[in-house]
Order: sequence, then C-alpha cells, then structure tokens
Amino acid sequence: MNKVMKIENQFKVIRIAFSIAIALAIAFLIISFVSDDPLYTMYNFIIGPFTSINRIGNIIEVMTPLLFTAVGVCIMYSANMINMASEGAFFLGGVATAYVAVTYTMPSGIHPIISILAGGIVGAIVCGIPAIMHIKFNALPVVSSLMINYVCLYLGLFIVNYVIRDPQAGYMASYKFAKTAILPELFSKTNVHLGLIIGLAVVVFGYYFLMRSKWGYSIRMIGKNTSFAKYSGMNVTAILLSCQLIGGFIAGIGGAVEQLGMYNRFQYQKLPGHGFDGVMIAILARYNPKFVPLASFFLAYIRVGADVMARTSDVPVEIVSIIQAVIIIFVASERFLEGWKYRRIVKATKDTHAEAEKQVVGEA
Amino acid sequence: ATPKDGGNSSTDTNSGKDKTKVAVVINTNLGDKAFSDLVWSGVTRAAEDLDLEVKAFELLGDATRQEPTLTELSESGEWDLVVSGTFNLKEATQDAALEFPEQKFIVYDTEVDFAEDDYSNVVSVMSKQNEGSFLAGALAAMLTSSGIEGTNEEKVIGFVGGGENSAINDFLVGYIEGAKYVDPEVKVLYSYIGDFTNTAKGKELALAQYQQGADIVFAVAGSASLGALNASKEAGRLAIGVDQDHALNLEETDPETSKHIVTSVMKNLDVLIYDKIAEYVNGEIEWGKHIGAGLAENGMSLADNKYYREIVPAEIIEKVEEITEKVKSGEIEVPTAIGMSTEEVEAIKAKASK
Amino acid sequence: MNKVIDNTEYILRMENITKIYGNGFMANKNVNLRVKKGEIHALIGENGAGKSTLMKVLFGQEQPEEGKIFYKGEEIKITNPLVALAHGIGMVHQHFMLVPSLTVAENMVLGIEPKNKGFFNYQEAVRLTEEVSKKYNLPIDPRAKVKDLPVGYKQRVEILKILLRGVEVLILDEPTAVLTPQETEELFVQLRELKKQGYTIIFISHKLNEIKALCDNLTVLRNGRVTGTAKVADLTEQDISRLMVGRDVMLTIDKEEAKPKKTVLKVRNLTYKNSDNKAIVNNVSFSIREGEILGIAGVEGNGQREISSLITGLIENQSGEIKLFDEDITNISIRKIREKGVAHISEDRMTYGTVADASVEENIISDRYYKDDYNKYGLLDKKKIAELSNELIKEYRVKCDSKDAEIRTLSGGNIQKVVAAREFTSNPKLIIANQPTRGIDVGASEFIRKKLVSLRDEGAAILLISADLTEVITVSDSLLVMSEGKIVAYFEDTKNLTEETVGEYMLGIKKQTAEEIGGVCYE
Amino acid sequence: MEIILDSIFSTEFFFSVLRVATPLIFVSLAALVVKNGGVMCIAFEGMMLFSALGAVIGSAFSQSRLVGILVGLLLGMSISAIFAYFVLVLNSNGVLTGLALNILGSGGTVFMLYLISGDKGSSTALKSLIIPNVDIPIIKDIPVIGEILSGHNILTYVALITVVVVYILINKTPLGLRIRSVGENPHAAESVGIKVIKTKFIALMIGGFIASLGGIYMSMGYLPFFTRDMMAGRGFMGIAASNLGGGLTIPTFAAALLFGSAEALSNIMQSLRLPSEFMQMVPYIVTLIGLMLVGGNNKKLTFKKEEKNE
Ligand SMILES: Nc1ncnc2c1ncn2[C@@H]1O[C@H](COP(=O)(O)OP(=O)(O)OP(=O)(O)O)[C@@H](O)[C@H]1O
Ligand SMILES: Nc1ncnc2c1ncn2[C@@H]1O[C@H](COP(=O)(O)OP(=O)(O)OP(=O)(O)O)[C@@H](O)[C@H]1O
Ligand SMILES: [Mg+2]
Ligand SMILES: [Mg+2]
Repeated sequence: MNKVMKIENQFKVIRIAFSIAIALAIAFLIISFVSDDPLYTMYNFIIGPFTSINRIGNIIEVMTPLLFTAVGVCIMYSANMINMASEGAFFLGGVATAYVAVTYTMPSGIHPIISILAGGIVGAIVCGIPAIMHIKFNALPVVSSLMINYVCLYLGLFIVNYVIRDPQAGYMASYKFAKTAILPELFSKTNVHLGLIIGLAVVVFGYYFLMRSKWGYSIRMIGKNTSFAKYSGMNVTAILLSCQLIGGFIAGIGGAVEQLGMYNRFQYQKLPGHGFDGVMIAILARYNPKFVPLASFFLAYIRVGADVMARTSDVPVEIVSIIQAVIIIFVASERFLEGWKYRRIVKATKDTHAEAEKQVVGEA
Repeated sequence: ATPKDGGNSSTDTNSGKDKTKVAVVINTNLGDKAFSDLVWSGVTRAAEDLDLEVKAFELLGDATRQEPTLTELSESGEWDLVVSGTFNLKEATQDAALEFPEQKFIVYDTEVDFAEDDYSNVVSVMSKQNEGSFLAGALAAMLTSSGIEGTNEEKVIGFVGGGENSAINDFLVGYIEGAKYVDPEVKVLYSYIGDFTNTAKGKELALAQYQQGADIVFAVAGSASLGALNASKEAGRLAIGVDQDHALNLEETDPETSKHIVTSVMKNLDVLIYDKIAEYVNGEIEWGKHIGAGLAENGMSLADNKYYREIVPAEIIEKVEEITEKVKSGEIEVPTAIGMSTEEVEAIKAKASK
Repeated sequence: MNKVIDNTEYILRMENITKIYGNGFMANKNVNLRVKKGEIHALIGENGAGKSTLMKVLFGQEQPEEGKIFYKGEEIKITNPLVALAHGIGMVHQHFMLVPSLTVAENMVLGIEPKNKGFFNYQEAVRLTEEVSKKYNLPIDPRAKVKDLPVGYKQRVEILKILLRGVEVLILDEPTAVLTPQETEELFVQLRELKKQGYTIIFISHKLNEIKALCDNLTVLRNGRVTGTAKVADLTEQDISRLMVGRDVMLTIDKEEAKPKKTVLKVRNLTYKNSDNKAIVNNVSFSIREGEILGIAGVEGNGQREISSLITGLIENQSGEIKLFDEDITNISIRKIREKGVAHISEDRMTYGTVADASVEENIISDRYYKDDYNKYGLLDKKKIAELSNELIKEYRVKCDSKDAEIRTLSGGNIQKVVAAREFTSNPKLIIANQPTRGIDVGASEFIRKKLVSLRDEGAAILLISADLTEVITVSDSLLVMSEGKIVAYFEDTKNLTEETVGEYMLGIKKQTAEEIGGVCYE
Repeated sequence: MEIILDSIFSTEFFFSVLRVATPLIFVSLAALVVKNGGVMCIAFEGMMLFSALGAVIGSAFSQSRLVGILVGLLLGMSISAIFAYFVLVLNSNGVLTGLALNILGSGGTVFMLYLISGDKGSSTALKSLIIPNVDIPIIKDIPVIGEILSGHNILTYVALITVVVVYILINKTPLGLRIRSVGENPHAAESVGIKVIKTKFIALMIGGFIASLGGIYMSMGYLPFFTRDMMAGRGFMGIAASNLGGGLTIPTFAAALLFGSAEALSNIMQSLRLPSEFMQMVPYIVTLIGLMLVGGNNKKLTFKKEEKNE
C-alpha cells in the first residue's frame, strides 16, 4: 500500500505540473497567432511579474482580497452549500465600509476596525440570505445567490449614488474615506497594505476553525452527509446558517479591507469578480484554507503576468482571460493522466504481491 | 497601414528609437464605438501626422490595474508622454504625476486639481458634455412636434443612459435643459441600463420610450447605445448618438439605421488631445493648466453630416445654430451635473417629466 | 494449472481472474469460478472478500487485469454490461439499480427501449412488462412509479428487468438482504422455478440457511482468493461458515439469564402518522429495563423504523409519550437525547450511520467531538482522538488501512463495526439497535451480537429490532411482535420460543389479547 | 403613472415580453435538458457569447445566414463540448469549469472579434446578416392576439417550437428517458448498459445547441450585431428559470416568460420616478420570490444530488 501512496502523491504533483505545462503550451499557441515575437511575449508573461518590486507588489495586491473571499468560500462550501453570494458580500461589504469610513469621525485605531466590522456584518447578511432561503423555502442556493449578487450590485450603487456620493468627484464615487480609516501601506514603492496581514490572519483562522475546531468538524460532516450529522446530534440548520454567515462575514471583511487598503474612495461601478475568484481558488484549494495562499498567489500571478505581457508586448489585453481560463480548466481536471496513474498502481501492486509470494516460497 | 480603431498596436515603426513615444491609458477598453475610441482616434491621427509611436493600455475598468500601469509607465522612462484620463483615473494619475515629476502627462476628460498641488508636469483637457447635450435636447424638442417623418404629435423625447454616474447625468441635465429651453412643455423620458454592455436592454429601454410617445431618443451608454440606435430603426423613429458620428459609422454596414440617426453629440476630445500632442511635439505646450472646452472652444459639437441635413428641416437647423451661438457667447449658461449633489440632479430630473 | 476437467459441462468459467482497483487494492487474485448449466451456484465469503467485484467483472462493469472468461465453451471478452447482456448474462446488484421517479415499465426497458417511428413506445414497454411478468409468474403493475413500490417489488422489478433481456445466467448479489422472510421464501420459489426452466443462477448471500435451502454448489472467497468449492449438500452450516471465516463460528449465542433492574425507557400510546395520514405506528406502548434486551420482530416496514426514529429524535413525535428515566424526551434535540445515554444503530448505515467520504476516525467521534475531553485550547485534541480511534479499531477489529482510511474503502461489515464501536462506547444506558447485522457476514455478526449481550450484562437497556428471526429470538430476553404499526404479541421470555410461533403472529394468523400484550408495560 | 398603465395594457407590451423572453426561453430549455441529465452547468453565458459572435462572423464573411447559424452553433457547442469533456471525462469541478468558461467567453469573444475585425467592442464594422421578423398568416389577422403573436423574429418562433421539441425529447423519446435516468441514478443506467458519460455528453451538447440558438438570436435577431458581454447575465437567468420550473418543460417555459415579463415591466417602469437602481433589481427580485414559492417542489428533484457530487 505504501508504494501506492507514493504513486498517488507523486501523481498529484505530476498532474498539476503537466496541466500547467499544457495550458502554457496552449497559451503559447494563441500568443503565436497574434504576437510577432511570441517568445519575448511569453517571457514577459512568465518571468515578467518578478522583474520589479512594483510588479511583485502588484501580485500581492491582487492576491490580498482573494485570500478573504477564498477562505470565506472554503467555509461556506465545506457545508456543501454552493453559495455564490461571496461576490455580492464582497461588493456590499465594501459599500458598508465606505459608508462608515466617510460618514463617521473616529480615532484612527478604531475607525478601520469599525468600518471593517460593518463590511463583515453586511457580508454575513448577504451570504446568509441564500442559506435562509434554502432552509426555509428549499430554494436552490446556487441560483438564489447568483440573483442576490445582482441585487447587491444595484443596492450598493443606490447607496453610493444617493447617500455617500461626492458631487465633486466628477464620477460616481463616494466621498474620500476619512484619513483615520485608511489602512497603512506595508512597503514603500508598492501598494501592499495591512490588508495582507489581516488576510493571512484570516487564512490561519480559517484553517484552525475549519480543519481543527469542533465547529469546523461539524461543518465538514454536514457537508459530507447531512443525515449523518443530524443523526449524530448536530444542529444542522444552525450550523449550516452559521457557516454561511461566517463565510459571508469574511468575504465582507475582504471587501472592506480592499476598499480601505487600495482606494481612497468607493468607486466600483460593477461587481469586481473577487467573489467568483474566491470560489475558484477555494475549489482549487479543495476547501482547505491551508492551500488558499498558494492558490490565490497562483491566480494573482497569472493575472499580473498576463497584464505585464499585455503592457509590454503587442498582444491584446483580453488574452488575460483566455490564458486564465485555460490554466484553471486544466488544473482542475482530476482525472487527467488517470489511466497512466492506474497502470502504475496496478503494476506496483502486482510487484508487491509477487515479492510477498516469493518471500513465502523462499521461507518455505 | 492605418491602425484600426480597436487595435492597441503601435503605428508603423521602422526607426523606433528616435520617435516621440506616447502611451495612452484607457480606463475601459477600446472598441466601444464611443468615448475610448474617440480618444484613441485623436492619438492615432497625431501619430500619423507627427510620426509618433503610440500604444494603448486598456484597464478594462479594473481599478486594481490603475496604479501599476501608471507607475510602470512613468518609472520606465520610456514614454515621452502619458495620456491618461476620465474621472476614474484622475486620482491615480495625479499621484503618479507627483511621484514622477519628470514624466509628462496629458489628462483628458477630467480636471486636474492644479490648485491643490504642484502639477507642473500635467495638462488637462475636458469637453463640456452638458453644452453639446443641450443642443441635442433643443434639437429633439424642436423635432418632436415638427411633423417630420418619424415624429408624432406628442411632445415627448427620450434619453437612455448607461450606468447612472456623473458624466451620464451631465449629459442628461444638459439634454433636459436644452429641451426645456426650446419648449417647457416637452417631456423628457429617461432610463438607465445599469451597465454599459447590456445592448439588448438598451434597445428595450429605447423601444419602451418610443412606445410611451417619445419620437427621438438620445442614447448615452457606451457600446450599449448601439442597441438604442437599432431600436430607432425598428420603431421607425429617430435617435441621437454620442461621442462618435454613428450615422457615418454605420453607413456602410447598416445604412438603414443611419437614416434614423439625426445626429450625434460629439465630444471633440480627439481634436483636443491631438492639439495638445502637437503642441508638445512643437514645444509649445503650456504645463500646469486645465482647458475646459465647450461649444465655444470647439470642445463639443453636433455631427453635421448628410443625414442631419436630410432629416432636419432647414429652419430647425438654423435655430440650432442660433442656440449654439448663444451658448458660445455665454448668453445661455448650461448647468452641469458635475459637482451637483444627488438632490440637485433629482430636482432637474423632476422637471423633465412635467 | 488446472488438471483436465470436463469443461463442456460448465456454461461459464472464469479463469485466473485478477482485479486490482485504482487505489492499489487487489480485490480478486487468480480466482476461478465454474458454474454448471441449470444450477444455483452460491458465491460466499466475508464482507470485502471480493464477491461483488468478481461479479462486476463478469457483468462487464469492471475490467480484470488478468484472466479469461469462457462462456459456453468459448472465450469471450466482456467490455461492458451491454456485451454481458448480449451474451445472456444479467446481474441484479446488491443495491437497487432502479430509477425511482420512472415507472416500472420504463425501468424495465431502459437501454432497450421499444420505439415507434423514433419515439419511445410506452404502450409497448407496458405490454412487454406484462408479458414477461406473466411468463415468469411475477406479477407487477407496469405503470406504478418505482419509488412507490415496497422493497420486495423493487427486487422483483430487478429480476424481471434482466429476464426481459433474455438472459440465461442470472447473477443475484445479496438479493435477500433487504427482504422479509416471507418475501425471501417467495423469491426462492421463483428462483427454483427459473432453475427448472433451465436458467443458471449465481447467488450471493451471507445467510447460511438460505444457501443450504437453495443452492447446489458453492464457491468460497476469502481475501480475494478462492478457498474452496463444494457441493452444498455435503456441508453443514457450521462447515460453510468455517470455510468463509477460517475458524469456527458460533451460530447461536451464549448468554446468561437477564437480570433486569430499573426501568429505563417507557413508551406510551405512541402514534405516528405519515403524510397520507396513515398510522405507521399505532398506539404502541412498552417498557425496557436495565440489563435486558427487548426484541421487536416483524416484517420490515411495519413501523419499527419509525419507532427507533421517534425514540432517538430523528423524526418529530406527534402523539404519545416517550420517557427516559421518567423524563420526557419527546421533541428535545437529538444531542440532548444522546447525552442522556441513548445510542442508536441505524438500519441504514450508509445514510445515517457513517459519512462515506470521511475517515474512520472522523466517523468515530461524531457523537462526542464537542465534549471537553476531546478539546484542548478551543481546538480538537488530536492526540486524544487518535488514541480513542486506534483503541476502538483494535477492540472492534475494524479491518482498515489506518484510522485515516476513508469509510467508503471499507467493506460493509467493517463499516458496521465502526458504527458499533461509536455507539457502544458512548456509555449508553439505552441502545436502539436497528438491524445491526444486516448484510454482514457471519463472523462480524457474531461479534456484534456478543457485544450487545455483554453491554446488557453491564446494565444497558437494549431495544433490538431485526427482521432476522433467528437473531431476534436468540439475542433478545423478551420479545415484541409488530404488525401494521401495532404490537400484536409479547413474550416475556424467549427461551422456548420458535420461529414458527413468532411467524404466526407476524402474519396475523394468531393474536394476543390486549392484556397479554400489556405485560410489556411496567413502571 | 397613466402612461405606464397604458403601456402595460398594450399589445406592444405583450409583444415585447416575447421578444425579451426569447433568449431566456432558449437558455432555460438548455439548462433544463442538462439538468435532467444530472449535470450542473453554469457555462451558458460563455456558450451564448461565443455563438452570438460566431453567427456574426459566419454570416458577415459568407453573406449567408445559414453559414452564420452554423458557425454560431459550432462555436457555442464547442464550449459545451469543452465543459462536457473536462467535467465528465476528466472529472473537473463543474462550478469551477463553468466559471472559467464564462471568463473565457467574455475575453475570448472580444479577442476573436479583434483578430477578425480589428474591433474590440462591437461587430458593427462587419456586415453581418440578420434573421428577419415574419408575420404568421392567419394569426396576424386576429385582433389583439395577432398583434402580440405575429411579427416576431423567426428565432422567437423557433424558441416556441423548441419548447415542444424539448418536451417531446425529454418525455417521449428513448434518448430523453436515458437522459433522465442518468440524471437520477447513473448506476442504474450503467447497469443496463447505458453509457453514462456518453449520455450526459449528449445532454450537454443538446443544451449547447439550444443555448447557442439563444446566442444567435441575440446577434442575428434581437440585435443585428455582437457587442462585448452582451449576454449580461441572461445565461444565469436561464438557469434560474429552469430551476423555477422544477426540471419540467412547461413550467420552465412559464418561468422564462415570467422573467421576460418582469424585465419588460422594469423597462417600462423606469419612467416612474423611482431610483433606477430599484428598477434594475426587479427581474432578480422576481426570480428570488419565485424560487421561494416553488422551492418546496425541488425536494423531489435530483439537482441536489448532483450538488453533493460537486
Ligand atoms: N471501486 C473500488 N475501489 C477500490 N476498492 C474497492 C472498490 N470496490 C471494492 N473495493 C474493495 O475490494 C474489496 C472487495 O469488494 P467486494 O465488493 O468485491 O466485496 P464483497 O465480497 O462483495 O463484500 P460484501 O459482502 O461486503 O458485499 C473490498 O475490500 C473493497 O474495499
Ligand atoms: N470507490 C470506492 N473506493 C473504495 N472502496 C469502494 C469504492 N466503492 C465501493 N467500495 C467498497 O466496495 C465494497 C463493496 O461495495 P458494495 O457496495 O458492493 O458492498 P457493501 O455495501 O460494502 O456490502 P455489504 O453490505 O454486503 O457489506 C464495499 O466494501 C465498499 O466500501
Ligand atoms: Mg412628438
Ligand atoms: Mg458485495
């Protein structure tokens, strides 16, 4: 059996490496179509992101909000509820934060905390709605949450427009956040802000909460078999709802941190997509927060890489989404190379048995 | 070769190094058949006439791309000029200008806060959309009861906006004011699509307005405007486009629709940007200044093409010219939504349906 | 390898079959199976011995790594079930392979749908169903939805399904596991009839009496290998179980006289109606004391499951009283009920008893994970939990890679042992054991029954619900018989009780007076 | 207010409901077929974008409607084929793959449009063809009804026919029976020799075909051109409608019409002086309310099972 485990582990690495290689090959193919110098373009895509502090900082900036939404999704999905409302939670959480950050005056230590909490609470409510609709009315969460995202978008835009809009801004944006609310930058020359630290803290919290605490255990069991959880004495509805609230809370904090760390006023006009990114990352991380930093770094890296490529060479920027989609689809394919793995395992098993028999014969 | 209006590749370069290099930052994307393409067309024309190397950087409306793009462009020292603009990019560009005082910026379609800091490496240009829109409103108000083909008895005109934001509302305010100036009894219907991509919804909203008696719809919604323009053909009514001369644009591929597009409100940003680039190349540019170009400065105008001439009766054309002169001379002062509070905008909107 | 055998008499030969699963598990190793035309051939072995695997290979659902299959003397390659069916080999699976929302007729013709100008010809499907049902004397309503059928009828549909496809060899993988004794008997009649008509049947079961009653020859599998083939008539049940398990197995249970003490559970006038307002449990009352096992015998589906669900809180009580140590436990949370000392072995171990995708350890702690004993610094105490799991795995002889192996990689018997390990070690004062040994091999069954008795001796009150009459009579101290939601008989002592007597009550041939039944109620 | 009531109780309004609902009818039927096959697919947005673009490109270059439709179907169905291959054969997570394909649809179409026309926002530089509106002989002369039902785009009628076709496919053909059986109990289907993956694949391809018709309607009927991101969430609305319809054809059709009405209503109600944001919410809120009202029915459906597998 040991041999088999070894093959399984090897295979995990090989499969991912292989799928990335294929995805890159496809990317290269597409790039060759449009670029005069595909090798240079490719270089910029793969190496480009690491060639300046600014760019590395950029990767981290892009990855920061994803840490939150992904951990939130890990928690929500572990209970086997496909709740896409992290997108709405992130957006509306940002709006709530903006509201607190522009309307109240508070001392600088407190202001960010209260603003972020406001974002978190709103996020929790947003993600709680599909759960309540599911528990009370048996409405399918994946559908209701997609609709709720749109409601969040327009509700948020309404608040920005009618409550906190800065007429002087010249475009649809809130007043500037109070200086006391802004999150400090961590490194000069980049926009990497305190949100990174908060995000990493959330990852650690998410890991211990989901994988090591009794609460997380019950969430995971509910996700795998609700009847069993009920039979074992778990309060299924309460836990189901609470984990959606917690997940939404974290996604909402993400929206808050992003606002206070990256911008000085609320200026989204559409859903930013970080909630959906969170879903992708959480799935890639197999709902284990431990792997979230790696997966979000990966996504941020290919995004920044593609951006750098679009900036420095002659390919249109839309190629970003193509490459991204191709890579994700390949990395997600579990049974890729399965036949090869199976053959290796069969062979290993036969060998093991043969050896064992030889030994028996030898001893006799 | 002529660069296509949607492309972001540079013009022919054979002796790349000694050419003046211009980077253009586009907040959304090229190919909107509206604002972004307009900016780009000014730049590409400059590139051809003045032999420049130009490249567009499209941010696809993603705010996280603003800072890295501007920093990188400025930091590289590769670009003689960075042309950046719209309200959304204003703050990021100002930051970059402060951080890299060596880098020169032309900022379009927003006003840089010259009073607040030292922006002696920046110049900003902006066209007053409210003034152009005023003319559109006046024109529509005159046409609605003129009896020309496509109009009806009722004094109702329409407006379809993309998302509700200040620029769109600036158009709307100018439009309402223009209509009311001509005839206070004209009713202005207005709707918002909610984004700038749902073209079909743009069409539906325009159709709904036609159904409610509007005969002319002014569509200000990026590429979603195309839906509203298409509706005019289907409803047999009239439409006014924005930012580009849509009648001429569609002439070849969809001549039927062109016949329903009375005119387009042109933001002559292309000209303004072209002029600034030319001044820079010739060493005549004055830094640290904002230019707000209205009708008087030729920053805005109505597209005057054969369709306009064909559809609009001569006396109305004359009237429009009169009004144009009055706005130019300052006799008519058009209010702007920029800087207006939401309540003030609401008050003007309330007037629309009276 | 094999000496000269007259192969012609065998309709089917599987030679040297080796099957390795994707996780590296060798489920069959050089297995040989020879089946004669027109016989009923038993395939037996412990849980996880590789019976189902071998049959799936034969049916084309799994591809063997090595080995050959000869059918009617010729080698055939069975690449998928269609090929098997085309050759005349059909399989009734251990678990129902039916589409619940479709009608019987639709299920019957799935994959071989009769057509009319390209459209599905439902009338023809109904006609075919009626035809085959008449031919084999297995009546069924072709237009009924499968989900509305009782288990026995579902089983019937499964058999008709393969008969319709014109098979000659029927593989029946534990067809009786979910059937009542009556249904089993009925099935046997049908199978013997089929045999008479020349059909060949491969029959898998863990119930030795069934093998004895029905089969001609048997092949025994252990750990993926054949350990013997024999004529059934030559063997006693004891012999067969020895072949299967490799040691002698107690087929009856050795236990001392019960010494009941305080009353633990009092159930009074319990009534439960389903959504159609039919009383599934009808005015049931009984009591159980410390140190005694009260059995409930009865044909399945007569309210036993609802009684256990009501006591353990899985379904909401509608009327009647359930008292644990004189305390009302109706409609309090399941957790509270469990904390008061109620343990529950559900009759459906895959739905309620375990999480298939979780590890053995995670399954073991589900009822106690939140307790202080297993938590440290706000997190689960990994060390304590590991200790507990390893201990229980050892004590309950759960065959698994490690405590981290996923439940679904265990065989059914071992899964049941995991359930038992959890439920029996929660210091239960009352154990509701619902079909605790269903579908489990003799060795594991013996183990669980012994455990139940020793828990009784330690003072637990036990309610044993079982459709297996032998089991329920031998293990219980006193016995209730249920029929149509009502208690129809009570026997204070099971010692001299025979299956026949109990059967008479079950089928309503005999009836006790209210007074006699009332004996089960005491304060 | 009066204007609005007049507008709603006009034949034009009911006419517009059908026009608005057409793409929704297509997607919801596509989602329905796929759902019956037990697959959870959220990639319709991407499929429709590709088919809409394909129709424009195909018809512009060949000047043939048929070629336009074929290219549209080809591109749209290749997205469903990719989805099917990765999810069914390579066991990729369905939600993840769906999200990725929607991203691909959004960026990939623009990229392709750029390669072909040098334009990024819309295809108005291409002289693509449209599928015309037609009057229905007899019906067109019936007062009121004629005005509502006649004069639509051919594809609107195709959508209505598709409702019937899908009903027959699912309920009256061997293939439909197989699709339902693999959706509900794949093991059962497998045990009688039905190839589960193949059947699901077919269901997805049929779904892709129908959704692609919806995409083609968007760029060859509803509008005469392609614009970036022009589906604007219609793919998701279709999934919602099929869900509201509980996996049954006629209720799904009704749900699509309901959403179409909500959308049409919200368009007209924009003339009320309410903040536009609220009007834009109307269709989504109607969906949510609908989901709550019919939620109970879903208990019996198999969609949840699939959810578990994800
Ligand atoms: N798909 C699979 N992947 C990996 N291992 C498997 C798979 N199916 C079965 N096994 C393993 O193969 C062994 C034999 O399984 P099989 O189903 O043949 O047992 P069985 O004799 O039918 O047992 P039971 O009496 O419990 O039905 C089991 O131990 C099981 O763990
Ligand atoms: N994918 C799998 N991976 C590992 N083991 C598997 C898998 N699928 C099934 N098995 C194992 O194969 C064995 C046989 O499965 P099957 O469903 O036929 O029987 P079972 O329910 O375990 O039988 P019984 O109830 O007789 O013990 C079981 O032990 C099951 O755990
Ligand atoms: Mg008029
Ligand atoms: Mg088995």
